[in-house]
Amino acid sequence: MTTATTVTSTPAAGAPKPTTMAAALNRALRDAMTEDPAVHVLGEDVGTLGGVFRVTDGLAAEFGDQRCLDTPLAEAGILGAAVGMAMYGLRPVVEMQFDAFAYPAFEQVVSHVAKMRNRTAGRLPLPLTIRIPYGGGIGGVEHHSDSSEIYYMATPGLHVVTPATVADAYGLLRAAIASDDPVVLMEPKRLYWSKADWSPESPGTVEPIGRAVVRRPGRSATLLTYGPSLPVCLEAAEAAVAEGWDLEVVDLRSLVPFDDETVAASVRRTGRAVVVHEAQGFAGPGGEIAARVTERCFHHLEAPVLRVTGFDIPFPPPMLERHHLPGVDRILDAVARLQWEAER
Amino acid sequence: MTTATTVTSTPAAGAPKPTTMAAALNRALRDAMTEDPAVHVLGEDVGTLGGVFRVTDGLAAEFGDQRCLDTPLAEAGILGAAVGMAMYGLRPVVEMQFDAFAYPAFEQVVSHVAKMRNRTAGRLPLPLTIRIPYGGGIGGVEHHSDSSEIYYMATPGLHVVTPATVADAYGLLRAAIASDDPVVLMEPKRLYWSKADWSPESPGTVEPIGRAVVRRPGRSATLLTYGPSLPVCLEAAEAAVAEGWDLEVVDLRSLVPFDDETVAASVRRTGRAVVVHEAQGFAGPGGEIAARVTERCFHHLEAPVLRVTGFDIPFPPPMLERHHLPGVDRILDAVARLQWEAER
Amino acid sequence: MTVVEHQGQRDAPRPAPPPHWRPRTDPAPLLPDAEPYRLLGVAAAPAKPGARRTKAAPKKSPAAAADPALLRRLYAELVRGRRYNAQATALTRQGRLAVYPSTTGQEAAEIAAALVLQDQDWLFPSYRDTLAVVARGVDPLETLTLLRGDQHTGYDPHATRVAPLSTPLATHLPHAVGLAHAARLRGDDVVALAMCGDGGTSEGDFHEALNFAAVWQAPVVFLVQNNGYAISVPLDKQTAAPSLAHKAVGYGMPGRLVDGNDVLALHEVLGEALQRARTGGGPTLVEAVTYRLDAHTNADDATRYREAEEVEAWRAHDPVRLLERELLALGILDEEAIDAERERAEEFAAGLRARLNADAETHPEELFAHVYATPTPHLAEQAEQLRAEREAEAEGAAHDEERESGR
Amino acid sequence: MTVVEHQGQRDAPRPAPPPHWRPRTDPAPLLPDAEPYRLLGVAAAPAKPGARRTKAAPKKSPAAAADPALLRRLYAELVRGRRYNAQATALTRQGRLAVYPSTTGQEAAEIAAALVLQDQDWLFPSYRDTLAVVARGVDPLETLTLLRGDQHTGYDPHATRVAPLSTPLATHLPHAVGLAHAARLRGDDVVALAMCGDGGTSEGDFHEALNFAAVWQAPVVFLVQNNGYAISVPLDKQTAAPSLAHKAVGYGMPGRLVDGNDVLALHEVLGEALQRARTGGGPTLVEAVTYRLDAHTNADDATRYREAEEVEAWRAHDPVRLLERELLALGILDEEAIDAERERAEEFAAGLRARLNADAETHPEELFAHVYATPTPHLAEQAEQLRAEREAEAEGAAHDEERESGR
Ligand SMILES: Cc1ncc(C[n+]2csc(CCOP(=O)(O)OP(=O)(O)O)c2C)c(N)n1
Ligand SMILES: Cc1ncc(C[n+]2csc(CCOP(=O)(O)OP(=O)(O)O)c2C)c(N)n1
Ligand SMILES: [Mg+2]
Ligand SMILES: [Mg+2]
Repeated sequence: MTTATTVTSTPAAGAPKPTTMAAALNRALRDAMTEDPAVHVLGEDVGTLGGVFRVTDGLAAEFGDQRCLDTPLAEAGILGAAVGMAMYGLRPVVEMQFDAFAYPAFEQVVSHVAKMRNRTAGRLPLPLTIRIPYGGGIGGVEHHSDSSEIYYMATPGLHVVTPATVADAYGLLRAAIASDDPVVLMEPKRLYWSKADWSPESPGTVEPIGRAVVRRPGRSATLLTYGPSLPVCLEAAEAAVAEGWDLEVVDLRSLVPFDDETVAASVRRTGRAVVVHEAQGFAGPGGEIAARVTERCFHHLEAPVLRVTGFDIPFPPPMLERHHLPGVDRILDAVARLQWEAER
Repeated sequence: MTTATTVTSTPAAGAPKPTTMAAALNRALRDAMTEDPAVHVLGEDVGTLGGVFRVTDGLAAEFGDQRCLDTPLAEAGILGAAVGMAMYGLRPVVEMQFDAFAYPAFEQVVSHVAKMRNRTAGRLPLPLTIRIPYGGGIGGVEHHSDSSEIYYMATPGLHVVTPATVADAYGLLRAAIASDDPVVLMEPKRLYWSKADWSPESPGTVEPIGRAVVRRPGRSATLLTYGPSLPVCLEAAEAAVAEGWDLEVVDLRSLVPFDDETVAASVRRTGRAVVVHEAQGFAGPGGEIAARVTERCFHHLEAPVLRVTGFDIPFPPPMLERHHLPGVDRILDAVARLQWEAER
Repeated sequence: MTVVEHQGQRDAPRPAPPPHWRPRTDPAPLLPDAEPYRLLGVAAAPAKPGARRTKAAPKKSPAAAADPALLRRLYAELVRGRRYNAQATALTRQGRLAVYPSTTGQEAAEIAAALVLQDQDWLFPSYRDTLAVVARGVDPLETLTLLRGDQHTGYDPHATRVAPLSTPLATHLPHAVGLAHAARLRGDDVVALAMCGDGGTSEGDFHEALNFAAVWQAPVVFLVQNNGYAISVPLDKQTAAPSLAHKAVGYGMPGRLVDGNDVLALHEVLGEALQRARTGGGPTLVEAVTYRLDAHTNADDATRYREAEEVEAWRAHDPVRLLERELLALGILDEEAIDAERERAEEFAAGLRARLNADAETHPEELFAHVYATPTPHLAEQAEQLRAEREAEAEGAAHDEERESGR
Repeated sequence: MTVVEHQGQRDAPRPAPPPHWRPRTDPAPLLPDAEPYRLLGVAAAPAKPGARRTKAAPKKSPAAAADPALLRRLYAELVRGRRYNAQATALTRQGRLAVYPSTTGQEAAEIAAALVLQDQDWLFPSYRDTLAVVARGVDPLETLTLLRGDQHTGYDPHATRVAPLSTPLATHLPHAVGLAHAARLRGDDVVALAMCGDGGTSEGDFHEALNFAAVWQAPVVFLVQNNGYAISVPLDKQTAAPSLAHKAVGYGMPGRLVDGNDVLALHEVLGEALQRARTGGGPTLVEAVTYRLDAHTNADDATRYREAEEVEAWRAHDPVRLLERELLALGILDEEAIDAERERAEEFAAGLRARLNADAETHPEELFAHVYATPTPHLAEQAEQLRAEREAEAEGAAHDEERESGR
């Protein structure tokens, strides 16, 4: 098996080239599989087809159909089998085809994947990565656009990370595969085809799990966000300039562990914060984030931490999703409610 | 079939008698089944055995083994069948044997139960009750003590309620069965054998879903809690008197919908709040509760809303659970951290 | 540790089995035929290559014994179904449907399923089965809202006795069991027909549904369309079973293996199964061996995982042509009648096209209306927020327009 | 809508099936025996009541052909297993175990499972299978931590090749498949033996595990102990299948139906299945028909759901007595040897009792140690909080004591 694969969008090592997030993820899998024969990819349609989002494109051709394995159509079976493979020392990378189609595997996630190390006092760690394409913005029919990250965040024993940039997609997936703990990688579907100049040698390409990053420094208030909402927040921050606000934008990247340090430092600096995500607001990630920011920065806060999120409804049909998803205007409305009067 | 059943612990109508929560739940099922032939109970061991906690004791004898049906051992199948029964106009009440054993049905909960009304623009409502014994404190082996309420709270389309008293157990279960929406009733296992003087005619026995209640008025700070943690909070409030704190204790009862009014009124009055629950802290119910209280009461708060919760770990083995579960001391420690210096 | 050699006790005299043990049912009648059951082209078809030609083969087709009105109806629906598939796929290219999973090549199963049901029966379709829903008589526009993107379920499940199209695979099968069970408890003459694909049979919910159905003897029929692929995954990566119909034995229900392109055989087998269910005989699993001639959906590229020759082989076994040839031979159809059906199908397609070419109406304000029976206070606030936002947006747009025209 | 009458085409000459269709495997060899396979008591046992006595019945027991050392070993383990069950149950009454799910009456399957494995093979037990784990050689104290309540899994899964006892039913079966598959990929001679109950076969994960195993031809053997009940639910509310072993056909693997109280038959059948798996022949489903003589656990009241006569009938088919009688008849055992085994079992029980009567050591500070490879900063804070709390508690206690003694 030679390396002449069909992955044309992946750049060869070397100079940065325009690269999609899907291609960077593909490259991360390829590099990890090359470096470590224990890395196995499995899931529905990941082999011959290369995945419905083509993230596993070419891997079966390059590494054989056992290293990149098309499974029967059964999510609990896939994840359960991956648990067994990890018990035997492999490093399985499971692809769930869409957010909502990971639910049949929920028992495996909560009662086995998250707990195995703990149940065995550290003797049976599970170096296992679960890749879950998530979120809206691609006009998917029902059950294809859920933001399900909270279910995983609320389950001790899992790491939960989500890239918002091409470089982080590569870096977080490499870090996930390298981790000796199970990692849930939430992949923002609507950023799969977003592009950046990147090569695997680009600086900052592999970050440790657990660090947030300031994407745009600012002084007026902090937008705390991740994944699919990062570009929206950056756009909002640009728009806010005209209104006289200099917004800082923090990309959380790692939801578990949570980078309290970076986040609290930012909010202490700005005194105001808005959490932005696509998931529903009630009992969504923003509740935890707002609560912990408030616990840590109470005396620095000029206003309560606000949340701009999806509504507390099932994800709407494609033609209506734009009303549901947090957009620039909704973010700026929230910023406007950060009690600026107090300031003046 | 006569009413001479084996349910000896359930009082006859009339004068309040010492009654366990399990007996009140049993009585609620019996009354609902008597009043409405559409009410069907199904689950594992609910028939002949009367449920592992005896909540369905005597129902099969009284109403026949179709109205109280022992199913095959498959949670997704049980809940999925109940969905179909509800589609046809029945009012199924499903028993999940333990918290963690509801996870195999998670796909049915999230993608079908919670969404069916919405998916069909109101044409296919699901009047369905899911009873889930939850929480620790009974010395259960692993997978028998999870506090899984956050998974349901984070799923729009479900109501989530949890009783802490004998009267509420009856009232909330009756209200759940009467509801035209799916209701998840989280039953605190360790309160099943708690007793109170009660009869089905006791005042306040049937409350509408969605109302919190002040269980103990106080002026110094508010403890926001529910289910298994209510008795602990009441005990803490008594102990706090000696330290000079007059704590108000609010029993949330309904996690979805959330009673912002009662909660915010209390916290505005006291200016300080601690959320107490067994579930893990990170991304647990307390995050949402703290965040929304802060949003609504920011200028009344003397201190950030604090949380006393289970640790962010898988539920420990029986001999260690006391270290994990929020106890009186841990609650008082949190109260002590509510920045009383500001006061004096 | 020593392993004892096989003692050959299969042939030894049997002692009494353990107390209370007994086989629950006789497995023999549950086993499916060794080859897919067929009625169309049976007399005419050449024997299997290599096999000796049976001299005794009767010359009369079994179709000759069927009701000609039924045969004509089946044909008309097949022709219309084929046209419907083509039209819907075309509409995806024009952006009028977000996505379309076609049943071109699978029309026989879709049509047989729809036509075999009585009015009071319920259909539980998967996302691929819009044709069955339309053939059942549901307005195609209401059927297609899911794929158009304006609503989730566009029809009224109670009015049509059609459950919502299920996107999560096989997880709707337990619903069919529960509904059928409830109907039987109520004493109603209702059978549920639940559809899924070969891939769907691997899901845990498939297993749980079939087991519940068999234990409860619920009046439900499971129709698995084995179209050879689950997206890109071929059947041999999905199962090692002799056939999918063989799974029935493990639940204690009859399994039937049918040529899924033979609409008459399917109609008969499903009819028998429904009749058995209706009369208290419990559930049946029917495997229809068929083929998806189009890609998984318009968004899929099937050339990545299958060869053109395979597709061509199946084209030669086309369900519409199969019936057409038979009916021509039997003199039930002639060229004129065929043209007339095609004409009617064209009209149907034109109507569909016209209606889908009009912009869909959407109702953002209804996003909050059907989450609960009554919106929670919390949702009422959010509805108000969206209303205000949309008003501001509209004002902003009007303002911009004014400015534009003012310039 | 008309339903076509059955055309009787099952007997008509078969046309070519649809393109590319072929049965995946021949179902016939997959089907289990019609009655549970037995070796013990076969020659001696009286014929089924009502059945004619076969004259030709050979007088020599199949057990006579087995390795006497194996037979003695099996017997010793059965006796010890029975004593273990009694001792563990007694310890729940003294509060030394939180709960104990007994395998009294099921010792044959537990022992056969443990003894048939090679050292490098893996065992995947359910929560009921502590006896199999102990018989495999794992320290009983380490095996029982889950039920004692001091730790979850007390043994080292890698050192013992025993997966954690699985409380969530059947959800550990896919793990066995994955591990077996991984071992085969690595070229290792490792088979996984996964155990569950009759109730567990209803779970979706059972289905998914068996299907994956068959498609991957993974070296795994599934042993279902059909003990007649899932807590209170009898088998006929669990399945309508001819036997649980019949489920194998639907996955394309062999199914074997065995008398679960016949330790020799089980050892042979499991041995064959393991051997097949080891040599690339793929998975097998084995149903052991047995009975749980005790309640579900010490906390259960079995009189609520079953009659004493049923229990008594099974007592007469006791797995220990069954082998004992056979070995006495064959002269492999005598009363003295039996007494010696019982003595050894008593010693074992005494040791267990003594060790469990000592208070368990617990390590609250380790609650945070194994959530992740390295505790997150967040968990480190919580560990510190607990440490401080416990220190304060200890100080408080010391203080109280001082005051007490000061008075
Ligand atoms: C639970 C679940 N997992 C995964 C998917 C994604 N998915 C959609 S269709 C499909 C293949 C279905 O194959 P099959 O059941 O054979 O039906 P067909 O598409 O051939 O009609 C997959 C994997 C899904 N819809 N639901
Ligand atoms: C997923 C899951 N659902 C429910 C339970 C609760 N439960 C524990 S044992 C049991 C019965 C198991 O019956 P069976 O599989 O026949 O095994 P046996 O107890 O007879 O060995 C049940 C329902 C569980 N442990 N896991
Ligand atoms: Mg298919
Ligand atoms: Mg059992």
